[in-house]
Amino acid sequence: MTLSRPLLLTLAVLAGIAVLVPVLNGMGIIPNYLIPLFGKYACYALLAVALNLVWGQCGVLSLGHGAFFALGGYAMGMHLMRNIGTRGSYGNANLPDFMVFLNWKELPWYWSGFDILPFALLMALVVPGLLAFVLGGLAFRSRITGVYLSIITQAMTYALMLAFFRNEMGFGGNNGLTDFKDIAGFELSNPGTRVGFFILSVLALGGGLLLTWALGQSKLGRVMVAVRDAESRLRFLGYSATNVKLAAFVLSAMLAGLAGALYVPQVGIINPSEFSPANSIEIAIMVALGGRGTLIGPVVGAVTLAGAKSWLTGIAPDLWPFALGALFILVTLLLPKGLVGLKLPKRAAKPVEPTAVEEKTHA
Amino acid sequence: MRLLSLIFGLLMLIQPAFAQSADDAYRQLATGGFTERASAIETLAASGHPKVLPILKALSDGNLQATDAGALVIDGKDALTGAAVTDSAAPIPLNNRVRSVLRGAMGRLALFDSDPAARTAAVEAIQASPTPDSIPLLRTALAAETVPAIKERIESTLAIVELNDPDPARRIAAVKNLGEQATPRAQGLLRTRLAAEENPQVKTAIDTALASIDTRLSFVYFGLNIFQGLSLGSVLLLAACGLAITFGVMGVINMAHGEMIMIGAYTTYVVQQVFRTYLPPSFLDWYLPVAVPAAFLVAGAIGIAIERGIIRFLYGRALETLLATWGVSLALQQAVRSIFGAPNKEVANPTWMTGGMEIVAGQVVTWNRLVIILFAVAVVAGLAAIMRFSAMGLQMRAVTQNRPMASAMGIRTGRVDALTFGLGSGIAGIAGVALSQIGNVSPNLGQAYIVDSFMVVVFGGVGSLWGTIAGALSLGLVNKLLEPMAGAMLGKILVLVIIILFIQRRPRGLFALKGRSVES
Amino acid sequence: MLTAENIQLYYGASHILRGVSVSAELGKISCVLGRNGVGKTSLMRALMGLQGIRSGKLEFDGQDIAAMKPADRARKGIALVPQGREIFPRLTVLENLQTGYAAVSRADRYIPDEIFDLFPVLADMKNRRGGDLSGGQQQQLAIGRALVMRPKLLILDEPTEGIQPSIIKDIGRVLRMLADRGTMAILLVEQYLDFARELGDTLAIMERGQIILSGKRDEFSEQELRAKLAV
Amino acid sequence: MPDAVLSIASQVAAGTALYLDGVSVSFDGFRALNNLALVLAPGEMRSIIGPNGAGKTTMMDVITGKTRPDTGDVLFDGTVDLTKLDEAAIATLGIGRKFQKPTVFETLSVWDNLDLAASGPRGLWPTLTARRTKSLAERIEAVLVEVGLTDRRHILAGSLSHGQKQWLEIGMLLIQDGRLLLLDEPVAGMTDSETEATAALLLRLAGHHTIVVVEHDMTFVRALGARVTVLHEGSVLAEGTLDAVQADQRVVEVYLGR
Amino acid sequence: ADTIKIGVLHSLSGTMAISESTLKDTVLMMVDEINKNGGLLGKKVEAVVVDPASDWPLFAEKARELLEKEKVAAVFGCWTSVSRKSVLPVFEEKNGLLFYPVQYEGEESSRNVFYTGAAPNQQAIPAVEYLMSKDGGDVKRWVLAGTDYVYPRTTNKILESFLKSKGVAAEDIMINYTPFGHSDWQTIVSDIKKFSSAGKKTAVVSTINGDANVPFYKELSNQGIKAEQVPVVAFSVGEEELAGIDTKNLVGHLAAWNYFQSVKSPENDAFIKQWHSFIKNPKRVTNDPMEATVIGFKMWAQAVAQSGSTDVDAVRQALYGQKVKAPSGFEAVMNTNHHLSKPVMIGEIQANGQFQTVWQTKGPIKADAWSPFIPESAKLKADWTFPWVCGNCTEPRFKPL
Ligand SMILES: Nc1ncnc2c1ncn2[C@@H]1O[C@H](COP(=O)(O)OP(=O)(O)OP(=O)(O)O)[C@@H](O)[C@H]1O
Ligand SMILES: Nc1ncnc2c1ncn2[C@@H]1O[C@H](COP(=O)(O)OP(=O)(O)OP(=O)(O)O)[C@@H](O)[C@H]1O
Ligand SMILES: NC(N)=O
Ligand SMILES: [Mg+2]
Ligand SMILES: [Mg+2]
Repeated sequence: MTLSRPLLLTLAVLAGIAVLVPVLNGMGIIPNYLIPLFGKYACYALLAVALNLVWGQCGVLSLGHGAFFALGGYAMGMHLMRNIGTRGSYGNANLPDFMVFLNWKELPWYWSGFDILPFALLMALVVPGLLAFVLGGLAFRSRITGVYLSIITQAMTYALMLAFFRNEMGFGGNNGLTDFKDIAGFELSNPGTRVGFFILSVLALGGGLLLTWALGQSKLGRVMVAVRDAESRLRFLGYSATNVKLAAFVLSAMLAGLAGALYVPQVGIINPSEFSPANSIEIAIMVALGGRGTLIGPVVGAVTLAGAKSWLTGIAPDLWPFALGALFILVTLLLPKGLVGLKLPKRAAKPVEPTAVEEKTHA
Repeated sequence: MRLLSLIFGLLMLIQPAFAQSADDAYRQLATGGFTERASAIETLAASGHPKVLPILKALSDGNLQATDAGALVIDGKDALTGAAVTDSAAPIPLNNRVRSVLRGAMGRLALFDSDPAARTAAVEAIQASPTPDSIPLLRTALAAETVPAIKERIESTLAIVELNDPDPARRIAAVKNLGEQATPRAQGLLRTRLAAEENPQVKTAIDTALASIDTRLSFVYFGLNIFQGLSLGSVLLLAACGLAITFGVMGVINMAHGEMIMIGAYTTYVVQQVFRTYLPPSFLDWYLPVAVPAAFLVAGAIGIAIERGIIRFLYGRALETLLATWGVSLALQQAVRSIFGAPNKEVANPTWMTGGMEIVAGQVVTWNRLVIILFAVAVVAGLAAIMRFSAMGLQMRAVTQNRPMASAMGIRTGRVDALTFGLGSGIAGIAGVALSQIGNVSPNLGQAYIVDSFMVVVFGGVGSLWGTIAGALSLGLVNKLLEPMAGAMLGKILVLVIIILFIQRRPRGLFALKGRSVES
Repeated sequence: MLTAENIQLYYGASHILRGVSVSAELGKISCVLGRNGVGKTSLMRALMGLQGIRSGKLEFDGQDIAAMKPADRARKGIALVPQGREIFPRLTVLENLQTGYAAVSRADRYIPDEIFDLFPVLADMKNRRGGDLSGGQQQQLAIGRALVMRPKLLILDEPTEGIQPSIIKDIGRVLRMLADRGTMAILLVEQYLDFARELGDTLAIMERGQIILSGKRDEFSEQELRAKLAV
Repeated sequence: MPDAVLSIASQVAAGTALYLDGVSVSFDGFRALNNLALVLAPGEMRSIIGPNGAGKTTMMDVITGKTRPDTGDVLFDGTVDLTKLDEAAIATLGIGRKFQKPTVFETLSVWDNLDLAASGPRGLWPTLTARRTKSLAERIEAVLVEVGLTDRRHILAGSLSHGQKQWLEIGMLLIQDGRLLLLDEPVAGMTDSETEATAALLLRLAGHHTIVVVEHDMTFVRALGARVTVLHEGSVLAEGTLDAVQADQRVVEVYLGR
Repeated sequence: ADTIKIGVLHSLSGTMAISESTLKDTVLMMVDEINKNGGLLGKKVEAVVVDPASDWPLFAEKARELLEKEKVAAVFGCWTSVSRKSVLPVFEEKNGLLFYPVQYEGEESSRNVFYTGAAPNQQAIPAVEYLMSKDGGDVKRWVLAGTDYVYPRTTNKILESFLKSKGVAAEDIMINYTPFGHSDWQTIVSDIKKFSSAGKKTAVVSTINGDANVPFYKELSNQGIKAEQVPVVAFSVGEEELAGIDTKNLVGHLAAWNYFQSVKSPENDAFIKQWHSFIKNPKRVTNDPMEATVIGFKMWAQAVAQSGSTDVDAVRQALYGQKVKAPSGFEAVMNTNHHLSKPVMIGEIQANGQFQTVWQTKGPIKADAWSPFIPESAKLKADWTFPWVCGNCTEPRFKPL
């Protein structure tokens, strides 16, 4: 298969960003504070790409993708927490501060291994993947579709949020995990480490895009579209819609976990609010804003939304919800294909589906 | 006769507290700290002085003032002499301790009031914290009492005190009495007594009494639990009802649903303020019946505006409505924040919705929740009638099932869409009226209900009003039955897990349609 | 009753109807024939107002209806039995029929007995959901639903599709009877030539968005028609 | 179903392509199929007719796993119990179906619709790594010609006309190359000449495939010349040649009309 | 620059806007005042307001923006502990200055944060001691009810160990946690009723936070829990919260703070007047976090003036020992553990939505950054003066020679 022009362009732009931003930063043109911010956007973008894989391609609207992201983040957070060692407030080498002051005597079993970075990274992929496998396996086998699926994913993330709130769970309760110091010997507050994470995030984003693109090009990609269109019809052709959806869901959850793992060191905290249903809805908003089912739409949407929030909450702290609200409304009304519809006039690469289909699968 | 026994009773009370003279007590009341004030009240109450009751009453109502010089003042007149007072006087502050002493003292004075209601209140006041001192007084009152209900109350109060009587026979009688009361209080008192009791006969009596209390209380608690579950269910139902229309029937993923509820609550607030500002206080209790239609109209009108301005361009693009209505929701929240400010607004229960009805044993069914349950029933019945029996209802369903075909049948789809969305929004507004009666009125109000609302509608089965009802009530009940066992936090997690598992069994909700019609 | 002249219709860039003209008269059955994909359904939907046209004249009952919404056309007396049945799946059979009330005056808001006479199965299955019916039953319901509207112009897009032979015969008889009353114009799209020839007072054949042949039934021989319809 | 019962059934069914016996289905108390029996020999073509609502489509639903029968045996190849399998598994056995209401993947092109339907492995991995081979392309082209959609191959299936969708679905059935083909009203909405073409097409397929056709078009049924089964109220009313069946007064009464 | 920039980091949207937006206005009021009086060091003070939108990661992002892009001299902000935790690394990395005005769980003393709200020993412990006293009702049985997060968890842990040290039996303590925004209090209120009817005087210590309070008090009032029988003392309910509740039936329930609007003092009269004229609404109330904000702001301004610069290190040094005559009528002092000495007051709710002080400490109490009731924490000391220079160590960082 040959790489398509838009994809090549996107990858080239990403590579350019990965190189140019650090260079400009070195020259003092891009101030330091923007680096982790851009890194954060890249993580959101990867998360949106992950959601688009199941929602855009397979028509499975997960309203719980924030959970996979957060789990990846917690896996990384646990590693960072273990790395603090005796540098915590209470100077306990074995226990994170929050456990010390809640009188915990020893580290719970599920914390073991997280002092090893590769293990933590593996868990950042495996745990979300496993959760997606179990939940998706159950749900797709029971032929739960449309809003019913959306709601159980929402219930999942909501339940996880409440669970992680509980101090008894051993994940730091409402405050979550924070006060990180270093990773693999690099200080997190060091600008160099920041740049490194930024580049990693952009590379991961590029990888995610390449992966979804390759999937979309394969016959499996077309099967996914068929699942989105008329899942039941597809079964009569002998394809297991269950397996197709499950594969996409698990893959997507792992990508989301990766995004979370990259996000946490750059943001410096992970806590249960990442599991909140509203956060997951916002991911869907990013995808829809940029253009669902398109390759780079989710990236555009994520960066636009996160960027607009960063910018507007600074310059118009009292009015930004109006501006953002208006943006959402105008995009829906004027750009049915999302923001990317703006850039590709007429020569629509992928045609829109006829209206009836969407109502059937989702209403 | 009555007066005689009154004096007799009071005299018995006076004995221990004669150390201070009434004058000292008045001064202490005026200038002392809380501790002095409490003992001054006891002394005064015991003195039997005729001026005491009005003074204590004024104190309890916050009308008693004191000058720096120590004079007591009521309405600008000296409380003792009746002379006009010119010195500046400040209200005498109370704290909980003084308040409860005051209540007890006034209760004792009112035990012999001619008004049975006053006597009931008096016994209750004593019952709240009975002391051995009150035994003689209660005995006297019991002898003089003619109303059986009050008699019973006095006896049960006596039992509380006599539970620790040195005489075992008295104790057993007290235990019997308490055993019949079946209140958690009796339960607690008996348990405490049991721990200290040595007499085996009394012990068995306590055991029997406790056993009977336990069984009876468990029924009471279960019943109360069911009520609480129904109440939570009715709240969920009200919150979800509008969404059952805008999302369930129309298929709009209406993220601004919560804001319609909020707008209903703010409308209630405004109506209340209008009543407070422009109408005499006696009308204030009736602001709520006005708020209901007002909230329906305001939220409905905003809903129609949203439908005509945005939603109508999105039919057939169900998922896009998610994005647009999320935008609407952001803007509406901020608009309310700009107009009314971010902090909570106070919406008071009307008097007829304040407090509750004590069923048994201090367990209360609150009026506001009871009213809300009934209100939910009324709203749902009305809605069901509209959807089922009116031409409008049929047209709504036809339009949402096949818009082009409906228009080919002569149905003005635009009008129907606008009215349907308006109806859903209006009902959400009505829900806001109800929610303002139990929760806070703030710009975030809607956000608190949006997730639950979607959950209820989907869990019940999208498009089925019965499903929404069953979904709301069952989630409410399950939640409230789990909560006492698991706690609020774990209870809620469990409910979510149950939802996830239940949908596996019924992938299209509780009241799923079956058959071919679903696929078409 | 209805005259459509020089209708031009596009789906995006593709030109589907290229200057089509048809008409329907009270008391007459006008029949349109044509192979798959020539634009018959598009034309019918355009007449009903469900599909916008680029240009052309549309007159009904002496009034220009080109700019009217479908609902208003329905209220003026046009009813459509669409291809693909388009039943309201979650309304009961009875409710499906009642949707026709929107287009008629209050006095006419009842279901004429003759509908149940023609399609007894609709009476039997009154309370079943429309979407649960078998294909042929749905087709019968779609015809019944249009008749509830007491239309002045009845448009039927392949109404016999999926219906059992005996009922097709009944439908033919009823259409004839309705036309003969002289209060209704009927526009019928058919693939089933025998049926069309038996019923149609006038016949028109479409080919790639154009009418290539039209006239009174007796003007054409069966062979001629078959030849035009064959590939 | 107990294994013992099944084994008896499979003895009787030995050597058949499709074997239905005692099949009943009810929906909320309404019996759509009532003790239905139907046996097809390998390579046989069978026409099924019957009044609207007789249960023809429901029967196909039962065979393809869409509807589970309340009771009865449904065996493929004399051995495979279809009631135990889901739709996808049944399809991979080589049972293909054309629906009464044309159902195609509307957001995929005509070509992709055929590509997905084309016989081949259905697992995740083979699907992911599948290549567009020349032979496959040729097969698709051939089918496109057969169903007359050559010039529409890149159009989205959703914008086909009703009849064109019918053809596309027939095309998908052809390229799926199943052993048992079920066609629910394949010529509805076709012109008389297309009907003839379809009949000819099916006749060419017969022999290599076992075929069940449901139709109301008697001309078409006659053109197929196959044995005819008449369903009524969920069970078999009559069976035989078309002429024999048409002469049956009960069939005339409930179905053909006078 | 010709202005001194300060950052205001309070949520103006989202769930926390209910409480935090008032603090933004308070800071603006102080800025307004200082500018009317000629500014600081001859420059105008300019407030840079941003909206972290009740979104914790956004708090960190905005903090970074304020420090790095806007180069503010100090930041006034945060309410919830998690928001403070999320900005903390940023302030420490960039050596910024954060004034945190809300009562919290303690167990923290950052070089870059000044805590002007109460620590547990300035609020929770005195409140419980009061309830145990004769005046407070001689309470023997305790319900510790809180929202499930760190502040209530920690506070309750401290209280539990305090109560046990006072001889309260475990069965006389009931602990209950609810989710944020919990709105259905039927079960819990009736559980409280059951728990309280066992014969011993019972009180509820509420660390219920934010949105959940209104429905809690409404349920309390309707189920008829009277303050004389079962008083509820709250640490997160102030005048602003009461303004959203009908208090007719709540008279006598309590709150513990370091300030009440009802305090009679010239400073308070001036403060209230200033607030009403600034916010242009004579009905708006004042509350403790506002007072803490005011104290923080005044101390910062004094320290800047004293050190003659806005340099963070200089200002920090100048802050130690800084005194402000607070609206509470007392002199608040900034200690070297970055916490204040403030008076503790206990007030009863009145029908008009105000508190009436029923008890208060004789003088200011010094805040403990580390609670003596948590074993690991009891060892720690916060002292940012030489030789300690440390927020959490057991011995001085630098040993005297
Ligand atoms: N929504 C659409 N978008 C694009 N093209 C369309 C659309 N609907 C139909 N077409 C095309 O327009 C042409 C005419 O379609 P139409 O449905 O009017 O045909 P028809 O004559 O009714 O055919 P049939 O006999 O198969 O029902 C067809 O070639 C079809 O591919
Ligand atoms: N879910 C359901 N609920 C109720 N009745 C149903 C349901 N599904 C099918 N039916 C009924 O079952 C009967 C058989 O339907 P089926 O579609 O099999 O008929 P058919 O023989 O294919 O008819 P046609 O020739 O009209 O296509 C019909 O009467 C139909 O109304
Ligand atoms: N620190 C608090 N009250 O959250
Ligand atoms: Mg057609
Ligand atoms: Mg059928």
